[in-house]
Amino acid sequence: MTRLIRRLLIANRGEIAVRIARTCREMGIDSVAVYSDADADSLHVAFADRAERIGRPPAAESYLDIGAVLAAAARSGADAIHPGYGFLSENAEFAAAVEAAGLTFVGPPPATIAALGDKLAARRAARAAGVPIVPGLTVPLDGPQGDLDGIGFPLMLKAAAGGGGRGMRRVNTAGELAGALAAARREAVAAFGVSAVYAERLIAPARHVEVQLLGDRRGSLACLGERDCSVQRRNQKLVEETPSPAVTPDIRAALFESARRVAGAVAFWSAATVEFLLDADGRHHFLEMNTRLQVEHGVTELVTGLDLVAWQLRVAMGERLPRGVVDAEPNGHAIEVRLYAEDPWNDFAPVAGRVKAWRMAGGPGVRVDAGVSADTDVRPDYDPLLAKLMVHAGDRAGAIARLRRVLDETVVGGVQTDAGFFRWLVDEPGFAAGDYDTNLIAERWSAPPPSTQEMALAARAASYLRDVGPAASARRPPGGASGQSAWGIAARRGALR
Amino acid sequence: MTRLIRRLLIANRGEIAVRIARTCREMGIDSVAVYSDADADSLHVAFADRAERIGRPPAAESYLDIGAVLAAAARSGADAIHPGYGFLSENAEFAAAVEAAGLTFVGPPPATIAALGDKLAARRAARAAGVPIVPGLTVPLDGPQGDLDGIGFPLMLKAAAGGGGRGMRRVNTAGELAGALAAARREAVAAFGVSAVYAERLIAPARHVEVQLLGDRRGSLACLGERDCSVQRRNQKLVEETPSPAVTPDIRAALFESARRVAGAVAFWSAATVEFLLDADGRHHFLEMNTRLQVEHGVTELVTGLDLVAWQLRVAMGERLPRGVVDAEPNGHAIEVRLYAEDPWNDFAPVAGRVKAWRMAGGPGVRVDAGVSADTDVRPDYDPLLAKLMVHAGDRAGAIARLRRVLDETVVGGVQTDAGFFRWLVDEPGFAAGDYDTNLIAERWSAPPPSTQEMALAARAASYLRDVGPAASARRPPGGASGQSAWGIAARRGALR
Amino acid sequence: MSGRYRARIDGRDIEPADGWQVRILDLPHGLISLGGDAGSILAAVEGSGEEWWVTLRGRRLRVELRTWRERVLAEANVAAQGAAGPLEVRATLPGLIVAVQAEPGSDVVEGAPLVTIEAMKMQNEVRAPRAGRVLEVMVAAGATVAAGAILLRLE
Amino acid sequence: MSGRYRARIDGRDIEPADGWQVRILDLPHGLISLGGDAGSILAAVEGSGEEWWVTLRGRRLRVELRTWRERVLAEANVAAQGAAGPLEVRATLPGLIVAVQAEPGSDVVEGAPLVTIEAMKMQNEVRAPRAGRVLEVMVAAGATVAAGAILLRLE
Repeated sequence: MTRLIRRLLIANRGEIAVRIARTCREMGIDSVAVYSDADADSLHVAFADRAERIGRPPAAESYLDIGAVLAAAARSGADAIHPGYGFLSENAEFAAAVEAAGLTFVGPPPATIAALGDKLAARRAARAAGVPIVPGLTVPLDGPQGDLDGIGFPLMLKAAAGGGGRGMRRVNTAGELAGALAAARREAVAAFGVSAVYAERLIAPARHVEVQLLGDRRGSLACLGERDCSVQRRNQKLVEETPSPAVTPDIRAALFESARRVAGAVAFWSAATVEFLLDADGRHHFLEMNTRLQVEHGVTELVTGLDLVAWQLRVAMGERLPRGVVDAEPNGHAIEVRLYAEDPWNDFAPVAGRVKAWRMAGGPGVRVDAGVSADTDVRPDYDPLLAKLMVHAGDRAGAIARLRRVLDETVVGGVQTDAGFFRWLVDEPGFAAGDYDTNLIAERWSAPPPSTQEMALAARAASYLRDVGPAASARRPPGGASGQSAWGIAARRGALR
Repeated sequence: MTRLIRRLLIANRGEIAVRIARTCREMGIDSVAVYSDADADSLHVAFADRAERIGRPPAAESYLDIGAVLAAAARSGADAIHPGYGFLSENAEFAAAVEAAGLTFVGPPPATIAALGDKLAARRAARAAGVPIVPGLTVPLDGPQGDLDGIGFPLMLKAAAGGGGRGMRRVNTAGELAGALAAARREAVAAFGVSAVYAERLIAPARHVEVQLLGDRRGSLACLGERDCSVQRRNQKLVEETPSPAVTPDIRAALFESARRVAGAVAFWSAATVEFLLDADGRHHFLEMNTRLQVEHGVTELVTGLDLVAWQLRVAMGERLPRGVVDAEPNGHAIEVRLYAEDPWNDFAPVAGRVKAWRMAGGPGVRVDAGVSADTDVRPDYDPLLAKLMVHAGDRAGAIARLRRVLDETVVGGVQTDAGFFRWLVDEPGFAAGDYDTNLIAERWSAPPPSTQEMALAARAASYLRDVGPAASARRPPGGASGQSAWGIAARRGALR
Repeated sequence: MSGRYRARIDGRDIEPADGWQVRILDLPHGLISLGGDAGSILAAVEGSGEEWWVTLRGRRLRVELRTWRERVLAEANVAAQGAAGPLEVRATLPGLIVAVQAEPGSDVVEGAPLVTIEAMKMQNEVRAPRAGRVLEVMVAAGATVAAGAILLRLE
Repeated sequence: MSGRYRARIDGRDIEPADGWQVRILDLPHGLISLGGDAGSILAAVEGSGEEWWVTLRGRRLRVELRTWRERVLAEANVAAQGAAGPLEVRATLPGLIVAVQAEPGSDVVEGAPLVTIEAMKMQNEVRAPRAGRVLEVMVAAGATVAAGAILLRLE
């Protein structure tokens, strides 16, 4: 079956929409961006070949509005839709509606998305396939008085429709259960529209390790290595690396076997990720399977040399995975840090504002996938992911050294980001040794105050610019060989010496 | 023998100085930049850990001033010097002076630089080692009446101390010889201080193919693949790729064998490149051996995953090349284009001016090594190389598609660059087929006029900004959650809709 | 020149690192580099007048810069206003109020949850910066608030 | 709005592509995107008043923009000056004069080398833009010239 994709609508925004548009341009496929009123001048709109407005800033009225997205696809003449991650990417109703409209959905079949989107059904399917799951419920929890099935405390409450850390709460004692359950349900309804919550044993210490899968429509399946995503805050990933420093060849073989079994329990093609917790004894426990591209897919691309979005598109068009993809061998070590507008010194709370200075790193072994640039507004309507900084080197020590260098080169002004946390992390002895788990931030990050030297430098910088700033803006640039500033405002360095 | 390098002076400027400083930061080595008065606020100065002024803008009074560079090394406490490429990188006197000062020179031994810097001596050495050389003289040409040894016309005049295309002239007929010889001598004196010129048979059509070597102080030698550098203007490279589309496994084996023989004829360690012309029959002819890092080393780094500067430093410290380096297998295909401030529509003449907009590409398979950024002045004192854009993909077609995408993302305002030529090149059928030689630009580049659509778009853009520009600059930004523009000049997009 | 200002960060008087050289890389966006004996560092600066923000090593610091004249004026202002009044608790980011835990007249301990705001798809609890009595609650669940909006007053 | 201007590029009147939407990505540096039915394209714009430069697909185009009033003024100027005078040959980039081939009073053909300038370490020959007699040579070997400096005059 061949379904040629000539024009692809990207039902997303930010860095992932830019990233997908890049692959479209390389493959000669027209890309169509969609945007809410908040994003009319966004980078992802500028990068796509064409753009369609889909509604007002709240996601429910634009990026989550199935009708608006399908109408945009029809208006633009798109023949396929890529959902990216988040938003409608794991919405089976959306995937089915795309196919019903005669378009190609770039992802697994709708029934598979539905089966795995219900986290409880996924747990039952994994257990039936002989894959170890995190001990706990496989049906929703009725209420604080419900059957906790001998799970014990502490335990984790999770949204049955969950993902991305939303609707998740750690419960330390029976006394906390009622309040936590109410909070988890409230967040689950807000995020997914479904209040069902279940309980799992809290495995700690644990590492969060996941396996990248890529499959075609004929049943070929590639296991493209694992990723370690244990550095988390609010149960959301901040750092991902491949290979995992905790995964031995034996553990890897067991992880791949479990991942294949879960995928084998459903009709599967396209890209997906099977997530596990790895306990202190090296045993893995199935968490969930995400039937979409992950935020962190880039580190797998760096070590395999594959373009996962290109392969998603080729598989969607009916192509088979060649031997070189199925047997791809990873090279070296890759690490990603997620550059969010958030404040590590204030509990990693998201912040809004306007990005001013925006300098990303370059040179050997660096990949930057950004969704913003200088003068971009970070609005509270959406996830505040600004960019993903990725490094690739021959080994883990080289990748960490490179990441430290990349962070030294990276400057974002205007909004606080988590870059300062990463700068601390690369010098944290446990991280350097590969010895960390999902509690790294809770246990080791103390939000240290600025050093005396840092404060002295900040004072120096501000004093200097207060002195030269107004003088600089009042002068016109001397003008080069030709071409003047349009606005006479690009005051120059030379004038300031 | 171990010579620890703790602080490295980088005797260069621009992108290569930035690139070397990056590796220093990754290796925990302090970097010291040097700068002329023209470069006091340059990117390479901002990137290094410390910086030393070495003189006035003319290179002879700064970057070529051996005494000034050595004095800067002494002041800064550097224990080693990396010369980059160009400037003093192949100056044996400089290398010897560095060693005499008790510092480590990051490069081959001074005697080797001297032996191979004399292009005629190098030709004699290669011939003696059984390597085919380009037919022609092995002693300097006396004058137009000198012995041309049956070379015939057309021929090439080359500076005996040459490199980088300077002092090189094509001579089509005997009548042109006297004028060309005078011009070549004038340029040779200006560039190298030596007027000696020799003659070689013009091999055409020919491809320029070179082999990257890396050696340690114990005699281990790695051949890290070849690069095809046939896209040239003024006998200077504009585009480099690896592997070469013209090199079969048999040709590659023969090239490597010749490269090893040339290197074996001298005492050699560090990084070097052996350059050959490949004629239409697939036979190679030795041109010269460059005893330094090449501009285009990055494409080799992309396919091998090695950091050549790091290995130069390790070898300089006495480390041996491990098996993984000596036997490194290249993966995929990489292409570099050199982004120069020059005008392809005016015979690729260099231009000066101030860079305004500066947007470099990101995403998968891209590496950018830049020496400038927005608001940088491109001055006539130095080589106008702004940045190197490199792509890496699984195969050559993928690399070309990626390069096209990267060029679409790359925007440089303020000065004309050769980006428009590259944008033409990626769609040139011969280049796409790998079918090109050193005459590509002369024979196929017609400097086409702008299309009607391009002119209509330019008119639209200028009209729009003339309308909104002044209004925008008169307004203050509305101000985000915190932080205001220091100068009230960053007029915002939102205000312009 | 910078000796003209007194710099305050986190409520502390800070002596500027005057030995460090400032290079401006991109003036409109406030990108600079600082170079000194202990290395070099890229940084971002925004601000004007007395209020500046400097981002160094990934951390954004608020820097108050005051000339002698500005200090005198500021101190006169404080003197005129007398002692501080009730504490206003404000929204640190714009969002939707999804729950209000604080009740007027009740006493809260430091760190007690007062209001839950949903922003960036996350639920964020605003907690009491110090113990006190809730004097007045300005918001209700379902309302949208702007950054800096007063949520409630603590005595 | 852009209908107010007449645009000229390369001496041709150009109709602006008004159906294309302009998005400003970085105003201080003139980075924009243009989006229309045939795709989207990133571009750089600098200029003011009547003279603009737009870089599209790697090529920098000079765009003259004139309002009706500016056109009338310009035409009046040309009329007042009468026919064009001798042609001034200028340095297109700053550099060192290393050789002067042109001699005052001699006739040169189009494309004849007039002056050799060394810049960016390259020797660049300035050639005659059209045939004519050399009226005056303003430079000598060894001199340094700025971009735009008049090198000589052709009759």
